[in-house]
Amino acid sequence: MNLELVIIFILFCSIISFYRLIKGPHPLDRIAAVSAIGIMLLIVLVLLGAHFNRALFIDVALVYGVLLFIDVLVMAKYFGTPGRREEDEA
Amino acid sequence: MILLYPTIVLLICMGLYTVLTQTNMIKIIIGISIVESSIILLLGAMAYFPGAAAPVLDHPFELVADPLPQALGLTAIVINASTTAIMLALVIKLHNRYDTLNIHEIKKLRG
Amino acid sequence: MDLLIWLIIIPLFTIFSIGIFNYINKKFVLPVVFTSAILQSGIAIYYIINRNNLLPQLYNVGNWQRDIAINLSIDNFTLVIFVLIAIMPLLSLLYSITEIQRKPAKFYLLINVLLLGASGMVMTADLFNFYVFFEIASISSYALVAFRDEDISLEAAFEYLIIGSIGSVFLLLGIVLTYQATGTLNMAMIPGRMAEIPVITRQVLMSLFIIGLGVKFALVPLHAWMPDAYQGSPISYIVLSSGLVVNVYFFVLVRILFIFFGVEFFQETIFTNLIVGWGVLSMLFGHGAALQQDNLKRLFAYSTIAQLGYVIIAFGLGTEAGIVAGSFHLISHALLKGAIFFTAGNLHKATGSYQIREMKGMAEKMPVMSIIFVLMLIAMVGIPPSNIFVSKWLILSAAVEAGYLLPAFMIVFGSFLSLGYYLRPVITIYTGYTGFPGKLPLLKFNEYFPTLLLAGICLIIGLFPGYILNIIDTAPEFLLEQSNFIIHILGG
Amino acid sequence: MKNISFNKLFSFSLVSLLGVLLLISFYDISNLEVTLSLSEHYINYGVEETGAINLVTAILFDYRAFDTIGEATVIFTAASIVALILPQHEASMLKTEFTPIVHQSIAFILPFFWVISIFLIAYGHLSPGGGFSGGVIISAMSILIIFTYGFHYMTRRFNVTRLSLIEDFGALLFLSIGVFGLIYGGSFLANSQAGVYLGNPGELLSGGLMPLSNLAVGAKVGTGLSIIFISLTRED
Amino acid sequence: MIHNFIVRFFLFSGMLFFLTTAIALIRFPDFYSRMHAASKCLIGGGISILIALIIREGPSPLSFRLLLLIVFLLITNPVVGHALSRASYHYGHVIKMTRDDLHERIFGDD
Repeated sequence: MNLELVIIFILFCSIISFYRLIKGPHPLDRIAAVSAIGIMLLIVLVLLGAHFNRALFIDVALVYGVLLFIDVLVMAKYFGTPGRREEDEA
Repeated sequence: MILLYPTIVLLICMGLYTVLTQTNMIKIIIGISIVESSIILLLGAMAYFPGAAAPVLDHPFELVADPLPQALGLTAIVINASTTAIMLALVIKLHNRYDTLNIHEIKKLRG
Repeated sequence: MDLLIWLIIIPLFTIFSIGIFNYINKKFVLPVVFTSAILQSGIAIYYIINRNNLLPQLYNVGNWQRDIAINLSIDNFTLVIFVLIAIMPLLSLLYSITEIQRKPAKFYLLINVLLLGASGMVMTADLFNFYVFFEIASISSYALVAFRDEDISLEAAFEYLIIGSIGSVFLLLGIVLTYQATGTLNMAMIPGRMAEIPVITRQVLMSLFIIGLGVKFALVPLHAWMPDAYQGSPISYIVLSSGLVVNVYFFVLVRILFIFFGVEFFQETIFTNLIVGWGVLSMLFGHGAALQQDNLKRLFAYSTIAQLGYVIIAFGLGTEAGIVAGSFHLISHALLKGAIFFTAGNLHKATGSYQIREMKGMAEKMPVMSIIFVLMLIAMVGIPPSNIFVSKWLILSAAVEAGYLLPAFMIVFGSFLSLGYYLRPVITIYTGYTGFPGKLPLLKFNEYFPTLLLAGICLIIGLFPGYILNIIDTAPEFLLEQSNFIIHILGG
Repeated sequence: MKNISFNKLFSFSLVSLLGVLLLISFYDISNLEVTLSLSEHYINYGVEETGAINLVTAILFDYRAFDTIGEATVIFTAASIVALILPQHEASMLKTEFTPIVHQSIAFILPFFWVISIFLIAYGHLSPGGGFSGGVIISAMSILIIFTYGFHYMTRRFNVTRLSLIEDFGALLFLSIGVFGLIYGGSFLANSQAGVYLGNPGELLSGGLMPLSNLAVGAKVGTGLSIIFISLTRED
Repeated sequence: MIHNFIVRFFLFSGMLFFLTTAIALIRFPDFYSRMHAASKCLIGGGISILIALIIREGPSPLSFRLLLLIVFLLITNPVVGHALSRASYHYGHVIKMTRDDLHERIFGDD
């Protein structure tokens, strides 16, 4: 199977997922969408590395995975603060 | 490629419009970040041309992307991050003093 | 001998090691800072004295060929700023010993960063390297405005930060577009390729540079940060800012405009008239706004804006006499404004406020300082034998020579306008004796010495303008003739 | 239409004018025939002149190392400014406590982060990475530690004073590399032009002093960003 | 032949998982089910494609790094999912359930 086709397909999926990022009624919905899109793009990076046969894309993907992990964790810590719901509704 | 430059111009305009019209300090900072990021996007766009390989020459390539804008972009990212950190520190300080994020209210409170 | 790189290495060493010295023993900080400041002044003076056999000088960082390396260069035009580098930082540091009581090590660090940025911006001949030094100077300015930790300082710092970031974004955009259009970052290689760019794009590039740098020296529509920032920041920083850094930004803008676009480009289009008109407008605006201020620091901030208007007129003429006159006014205004700010800080010790109405009867409390203050205010208007008189005379004659009669008239008119607001503090100081309030404030050596020294230098320049004119009279060679600069950087 | 104030209309027209001008100049510039002499030199001679196969690192740490030292100064200054503006207990952070699951897995994964950062710093001249990226990963570790184990756990081990000492030494190391070039190569920050043995391109120990300056910048950036982050998040 | 077939199978299953994720993110009604889709399907899709690439590549430094990436994703993604859903519970997203143990753990019996 041609790798370019897989890349295009995954990019298409990530564009579909953007709907939740823009619409998402709550920040946590958007964060879930961000983590989904992030991993899709990470896989796209890896596929590009395999397509061009260069290891450097995989190094980039590794670092990107690390930063994505930290991003989502920090946002989960911040947006899940207890008592925020009462503030929002008030 | 043909859509890239209009996108960059649109991003710059959006960021500047945010800075000019918003009164929330955090939103102003977000606007400035958008403009700065769009310039870094411009640097990335300048470096690439069709068929170019990434500038790590582990084996010889015919076409290599321009490495200079990428290095400049790295420098610009670092500088922007530093400026943003200082802005956020000032916002935290101002919020502690006045208990508001609205820049007009701060001016009014000080008189 | 290539001493110029040490103007970069010495402040860098000070910046990086000041934390270690502060950690070991706080007493080490002051000697280190002063040694580095004296060394920097010494290097600047060395270049001024030996200008005939050393200049122009070029330094390739990293020893690469001239066309790919980052070059540092000193030519005769750079000496305009070197005069200020030799004088201002040392006096400002001296004054700050008593003024800055809270976290002095951080203050010295930031001042050194500011100096590093200023000397780097002046010397570099590479466009992106210039942006890096520009940001270094800007970042330390933002922090120095916020240094006093009062409400007005923090708010002014935020305002300055927002306006300054927008400015630096425009500057970066200009630099990136210039790189894309010319394919090089070397300032000497750009002018040759600039001619191929369509005129509209060249004008867009030029406006990007003007906006980016104009924010920093408070060009009139972009001046809003300056009075607020000056109102909230320590005197030592204000002296360094209005005496050195603002002039550096202006200097760099002039160099970029003249070298990249060339005088012919201005004279062919309407830009000469536009720039001169802009200078007149900003001068009139500065004077007019200063008339309404009742805070001394704000008043002098608007006065600085107005005085830079004169400099813009002089450089906008684009003639040799105009450039010499503008450089002379840049130097003399910086020195005199520094002395005035020092005096205002000294008077502040008695009143505890910078409001003009609080200064009633000041002549009784501090007679000597008051007389000096009054003399300097009158000198600022341009009464002979002050140095401002000489520089305004030079600008006037240059404007008349170039055929700009209306701007010349406006310069005279602006001077009369400025008499209006300089006389107000004078009248307040010498009227309304309120009686002796108690203990006389005692001035320390490091507080009155910088004031007297700067005032003395101004007087000497006013009486013998030849000393400065000798230094700057060859400056136009490297500005009006692009080929001189290009040959100097790239070799024959 | 009532809600559109004069300010918004004015800003909108100003911004759209700028946009049109920028579009015109982008169009003009993209039509120019530009000779990229600087980049051509870097691409054609970069590997043999600097010994680094990653051209971006070659530019950052050899051709334009002067920019990099200025950039390092910017981060250094920003760290000390943020620590100056926000002294003890000025800022506080909203939070949800994490569970032991997160604590354990973070403890499991931190060594992995160390390995990545050291890999990025050491292979800076061979693969994408370098001092800046490695430093960012180091500071990301301090972010993770603060977020999971709390602010006090972090500052008990590494408080701001100690971190800024490390930062000072990293910066001084970079500066002394530059002065080494001045003494042996006749020019500040001279690396390959100072006659340093470059090694074979593609090996770990190649590129002259480049790995050393990567190390210095990595230590500096990591600690600097950590200081900025510690200052911005303080728990009461 | 069989080698090629296995690679195609894994690639195809990865694509399927990604498509499921994208559709689920749009269609699912509440946060927890979207969370379920986002974490589970990505682990499935991502790791299928990485395995396909490892098989396609054979033993080499590149496939070693891919293996490292798989280990990393396997450690981090569950943690992220756990932290996100816990944050959402603390915020106050509650779905209909017969018994809420976490509420008792946090707020006590009241």
